[in-house]
Amino acid sequence: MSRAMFGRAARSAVMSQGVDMSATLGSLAMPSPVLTASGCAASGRELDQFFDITKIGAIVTKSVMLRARSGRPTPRMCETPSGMLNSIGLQGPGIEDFIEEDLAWLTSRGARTVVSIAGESVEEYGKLAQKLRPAAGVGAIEVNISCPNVDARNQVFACDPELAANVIQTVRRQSESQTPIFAKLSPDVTDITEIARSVIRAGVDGLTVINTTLGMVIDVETMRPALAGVTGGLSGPAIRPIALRCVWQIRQAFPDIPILGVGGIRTGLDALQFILAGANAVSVGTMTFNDPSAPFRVQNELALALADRGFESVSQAISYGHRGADVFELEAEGETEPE
Amino acid sequence: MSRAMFGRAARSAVMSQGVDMSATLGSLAMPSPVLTASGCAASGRELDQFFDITKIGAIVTKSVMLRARSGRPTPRMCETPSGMLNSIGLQGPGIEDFIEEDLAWLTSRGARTVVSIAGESVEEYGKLAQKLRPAAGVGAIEVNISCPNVDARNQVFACDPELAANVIQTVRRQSESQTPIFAKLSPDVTDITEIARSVIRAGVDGLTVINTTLGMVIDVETMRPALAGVTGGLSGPAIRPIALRCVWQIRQAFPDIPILGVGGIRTGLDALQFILAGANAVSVGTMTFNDPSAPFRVQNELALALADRGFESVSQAISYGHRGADVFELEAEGETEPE
Amino acid sequence: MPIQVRGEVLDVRRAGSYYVLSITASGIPESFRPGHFVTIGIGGEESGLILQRAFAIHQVQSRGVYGGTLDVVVGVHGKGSRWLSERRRHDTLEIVGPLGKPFILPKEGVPCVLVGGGYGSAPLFMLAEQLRERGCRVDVVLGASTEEKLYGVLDIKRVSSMLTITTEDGSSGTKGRVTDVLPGIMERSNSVVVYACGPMGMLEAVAAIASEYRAYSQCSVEEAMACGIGICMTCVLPVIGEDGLTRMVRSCVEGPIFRGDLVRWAEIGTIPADALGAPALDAS
Amino acid sequence: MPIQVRGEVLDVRRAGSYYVLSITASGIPESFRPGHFVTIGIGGEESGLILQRAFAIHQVQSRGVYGGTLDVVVGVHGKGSRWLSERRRHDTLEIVGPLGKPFILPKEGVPCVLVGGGYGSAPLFMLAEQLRERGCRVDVVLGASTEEKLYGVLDIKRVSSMLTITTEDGSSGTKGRVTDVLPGIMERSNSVVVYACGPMGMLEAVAAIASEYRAYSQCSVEEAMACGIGICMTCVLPVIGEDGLTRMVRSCVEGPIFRGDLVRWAEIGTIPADALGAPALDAS
Ligand SMILES: Cc1cc2nc3c(=O)[nH]c(=O)nc-3n(C[C@H](O)[C@H](O)[C@H](O)COP(=O)(O)OP(=O)(O)OC[C@H]3O[C@@H](n4cnc5c(N)ncnc54)[C@H](O)[C@@H]3O)c2cc1C
Ligand SMILES: Cc1cc2nc3c(=O)[nH]c(=O)nc-3n(C[C@H](O)[C@H](O)[C@H](O)COP(=O)(O)OP(=O)(O)OC[C@H]3O[C@@H](n4cnc5c(N)ncnc54)[C@H](O)[C@@H]3O)c2cc1C
Ligand SMILES: Cc1cc2nc3c(=O)[nH]c(=O)nc-3n(C[C@H](O)[C@H](O)[C@H](O)COP(=O)(O)O)c2cc1C
Ligand SMILES: Cc1cc2nc3c(=O)[nH]c(=O)nc-3n(C[C@H](O)[C@H](O)[C@H](O)COP(=O)(O)O)c2cc1C
Ligand code: FES
Ligand code: FES
Repeated sequence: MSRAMFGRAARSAVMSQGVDMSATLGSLAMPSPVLTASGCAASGRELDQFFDITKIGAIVTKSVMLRARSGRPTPRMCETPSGMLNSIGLQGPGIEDFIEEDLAWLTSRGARTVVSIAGESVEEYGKLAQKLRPAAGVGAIEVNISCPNVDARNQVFACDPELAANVIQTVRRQSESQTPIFAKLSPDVTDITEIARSVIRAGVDGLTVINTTLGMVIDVETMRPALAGVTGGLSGPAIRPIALRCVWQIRQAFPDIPILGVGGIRTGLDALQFILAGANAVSVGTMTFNDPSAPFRVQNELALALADRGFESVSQAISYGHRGADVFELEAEGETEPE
Repeated sequence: MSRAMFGRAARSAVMSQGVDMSATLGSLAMPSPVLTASGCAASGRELDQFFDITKIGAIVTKSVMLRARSGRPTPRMCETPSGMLNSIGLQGPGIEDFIEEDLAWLTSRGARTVVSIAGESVEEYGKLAQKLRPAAGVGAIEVNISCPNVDARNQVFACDPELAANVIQTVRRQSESQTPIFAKLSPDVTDITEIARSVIRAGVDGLTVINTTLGMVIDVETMRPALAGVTGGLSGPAIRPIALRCVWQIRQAFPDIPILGVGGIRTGLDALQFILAGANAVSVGTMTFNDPSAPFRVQNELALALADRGFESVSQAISYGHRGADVFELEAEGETEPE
Repeated sequence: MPIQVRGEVLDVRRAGSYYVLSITASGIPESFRPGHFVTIGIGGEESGLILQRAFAIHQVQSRGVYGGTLDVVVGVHGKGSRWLSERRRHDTLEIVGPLGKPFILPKEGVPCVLVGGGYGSAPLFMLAEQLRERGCRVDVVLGASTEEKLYGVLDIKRVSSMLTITTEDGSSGTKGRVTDVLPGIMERSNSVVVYACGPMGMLEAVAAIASEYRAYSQCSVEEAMACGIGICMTCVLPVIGEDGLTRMVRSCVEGPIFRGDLVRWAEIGTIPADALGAPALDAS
Repeated sequence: MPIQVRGEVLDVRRAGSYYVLSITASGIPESFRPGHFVTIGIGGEESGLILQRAFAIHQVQSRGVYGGTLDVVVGVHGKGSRWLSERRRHDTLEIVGPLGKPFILPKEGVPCVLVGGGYGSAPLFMLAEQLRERGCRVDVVLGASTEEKLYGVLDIKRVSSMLTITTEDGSSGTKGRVTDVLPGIMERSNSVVVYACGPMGMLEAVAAIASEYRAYSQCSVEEAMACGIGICMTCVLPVIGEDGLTRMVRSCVEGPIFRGDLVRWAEIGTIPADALGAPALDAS
């Protein structure tokens, strides 16, 4: 595991609690490894009321499609033990309005932006990338491939290694070569490393791990599915062990691929778990609904947790949970410090 | 959906709160649709201190292997938000000791028993079934196929439709034809209905849905995986929406296959959700650790919940959540009672 | 602008079937206007209930020994509201507010009717006060299924020009629904604005009556909200915009108060086919 | 036989860095013997913490105004113990107990040493009383990192023949560990039984010293437990059986008290290669 991997990218160290918090996702350099999660921060404007959005790593915007979408009927959400289900159905403006309004605002505000895109066909993803190409302020593109492919009997792109690779190739081809492209993976597959391998071969710069996992609740009063969409995406602390396992497995299989860890992060110690498991940065999603300043709070708590453990920088901690058992033996005798 | 499917099997109605609680899993008739879950009740002896184990549906015993197993090193468990991880590693006696001691005790105690078996090769599953064939008191066999196959590069049987089918065929061949055989499915697959289809074709009598889902926690003090086994099985209320979705999907695809629903059931209303989604019976697992009389309490709460909703029997409620929208319209006008 | 504060419970008192919580919430009363709501976190850091719950701000006090305080009226419905009803003096609560767009007040002293269903009366008290201050006539109608579920009858009497009560079981006031008495009141009072808060069905009916009498209506809706601040898109309903186009709008930031004649009440829970971005009819 | 009861908190008091909870638990005191433990549910029905926590029973009273009551000593460690420390009079708790196998008491009045590390002293009080009743000499050693973390020094003095205190920082008693003073006490007292409760490292060292002095040792271990009643297999450790064979035994039902010379201390956290059912060395 090359822990010093991104050591040089972060030119000007951003210190917090004496810890260099700078982080990178491919060529996107950020002052912090804590980002928002797609669909859990809209386009940053609302959260800017609660904390300075330019101070966190980046805003990952709600997945945008080619044209404006009304989304699914309500009820669109349902609370579950330590989690929630959602079936928003990607409501939002089309890519053009998004670029003109949301992206422009984020850029003028000075925030770093990861633009999440979603399509219903490989072609649509390509068009989205094309539209983004001339736009200012695209720090990275996160390709949400957890969408059903209307051309292929509604199979979800993220569940098929070939479909997923096709999407990534197309987006890669239509984008500036210096724009980092991340593929957002679904945990709802037999082997997530197989999908990872496929999109890495297709030229992705990094992986966002994970999207929601498919769940369902039945309303015991109406005795029907609680969501109008029947099933929905499960998110929140409930799925944190699943997300962490996915990050760990992918890091084991691919020592060098940049990973943006997502799933149930509530505290700085949760974020630390993801970084130890191999994430280069993390997104805080659902818990922002509980605490609008969660991304900012998590960032501060993470800095403190790293300082407490003797880390001088975030990058020292990345993948540290994978270190060999020998290091452990030495440590048990109190002779090694976290490098 | 044939809701009257098992109407006749339950000859002598077992009433609670005025509701006929009798249930069946294939040819196994039970006084209640609430069972324990494999690995969450040992072999029933300990729970018999807290409630009369002959009064619930059945005891599903801890998966037993051919020979005695010591299991994995500790720590074997870790609490997670609304759930827990375990990596017990199937510690237990071998099948012979199990039959002589545990099964014999359960039979003499008058409890119905579902024997869970686990093997490391197709051959081992066959041998386990052979050993069980002459034994008294085998109400049903639950085949835990969420084990790595040592012959096939440790691939998990439950994640491969062909391997899973091979196991089931072998167990079917080695068992009395009247012994119901259930395959216990893992949610960690791209399409659970594909695995279901494969084992149904292989002659299974029913499906247990679901086993744990793979998760992980990193101990932020040692900065290593919290479990000695690195990853573990996630269970408890956290995964209930996933389990319920799996039951729903399988019931949509297979209107008639008996389903034993498992995953995060804590209350009678949780059990009701599974039954409405299509489960013929349910297992209470992890929450028994929180409340040793949970299976019995859930059973009573379920009876009350069914009575409150005007159901006269459990079987009337099975799959009721799938009923057509037309019924719903009528109901909204207050003209239909649950059939 | 909304803020986040950790409040302290000063008092929990029963009122009929409701619980009224008084909470310190320094900073929120200062920017409060009638119709605003707050969200409150449930169960603490280790709670399995991860979503905040929304409550209309009932009363605020920006000074006094405790600094800013606010009251909410809680009807026990499910897990979150039950937990809130069990709070005691000195417990702390995480609060975000004030949220949403408030009621729009008339510039002049025109006659108004305020309609509250159940705990829906909660936001109407300070509204009534402010309307009276502007010289408006304020007729109030409170309705509920039964007497126990009426909130604040005695207190609202003081700020209302006339108070009418309805209960479905006749245990208090006129037997029936608010909409049974509303037309009569509209006629007598010549009201030009109707303010309403309560269940969706009631709002729809009130909006229809207001339109009939050519009154302007302001309805405070209650959609399930995951965030309350505009970032999740769970709380949408179909509302007609100034351009005549229907959009699925977020009730937490563009509401919870909407003009009754612009909400497509009958189509709540659906995506009207002519809504912006609605799936083309031939698409899946 | 263990039972399940809903207890009521009668009192929570601080003692050094610990919290002592007195709880009604009708039925448990009646079958209690020293060394038994209880499990307590955390956070109520909507809690995200779904596992009960184990606590040694410190004191019991089977009569009195409240019927059966018991005391536990809680060291705040993580989420569950913190929640418990925040309970107040009249709060209810779900309790299961008495659990585990108790300490084995000598039939005659022989000299014994009781060793407690930190809150590990909790189960030793009633043990000391019962040993004294049988005419045993009871020497007690309590140790902790610092004075604050000693529990019950004054109270245990009353029931012990001699009390020795150690703290690692020297803030109270002898500076050092219990195992520094234990050999001297063994020599002076000629003890034939050593009872110990505390961290695993301490137990291992105490067991070794006991063996050295040919004394019988009874160690109360603390393994992470999911169920506490024998159904989950999470709490195992390698223990040598009467037949000389090592098995991974459940500390909740076959313990928590084990003979110190039969526990394979150094191999806790592993599966010894010669344990029953251990994976063959060539298997994966
Ligand atoms: C703007 C607004 C103002 C409100 N004002 C009040 C008030 O003043 N007094 C009061 O008692 N209640 C009020 N409510 C409703 C209050 O939020 C619900 O009573 C409460 O959410 C029910 O939650 P529960 O935890 O008890 O039920 P649960 O069933 O546990 O709730 C589960 C989830 O569903 C949502 N939910 C359930 N019922 C409703 C509902 N009727 N409306 C919206 N979301 C729901 C919850 O927010 C939660 O996320 C208001 C709701 C909104 C949107
Ligand atoms: C037989 C027995 C008797 C005990 N007696 C006492 C006592 O008298 N006083 C006291 O303060 N504590 C006692 N403990 C330990 C007590 O159960 C732990 O302090 C408590 O579980 C820590 O939990 P937490 O929720 O604060 O920590 P968390 O970190 O939230 O615990 C998470 C999980 O890990 C388990 N766990 C964490 N630490 C320990 C530990 N040290 N031992 C066992 N399980 C652990 C918890 O049970 C829980 O399931 C005893 C444990 C056992 C097994
Ligand atoms: C309400 C909601 C909307 C979401 N919308 C999107 C989306 O548009 N695109 C996307 O890639 N992920 C979306 N997600 C998934 C999150 O970005 C994240 O991957 C997931 O929720 C797990 O993280 P969390 O547990 O921190 O929320 C959404 C999640 C929620 C809860
Ligand atoms: C400690 C533990 C041990 C388990 N052992 C087994 C097992 O031996 N065989 C099996 O098929 N499932 C086993 N399971 C899985 C459960 O039977 C059940 O499928 C799963 O935990 C989901 O249900 P729950 O959330 O109610 O626990 C085990 C689960 C736990 C928590
Ligand atoms: S509640 Fe989240 S957008 Fe309205
Ligand atoms: S704690 Fe479950 S078997 Fe011991």
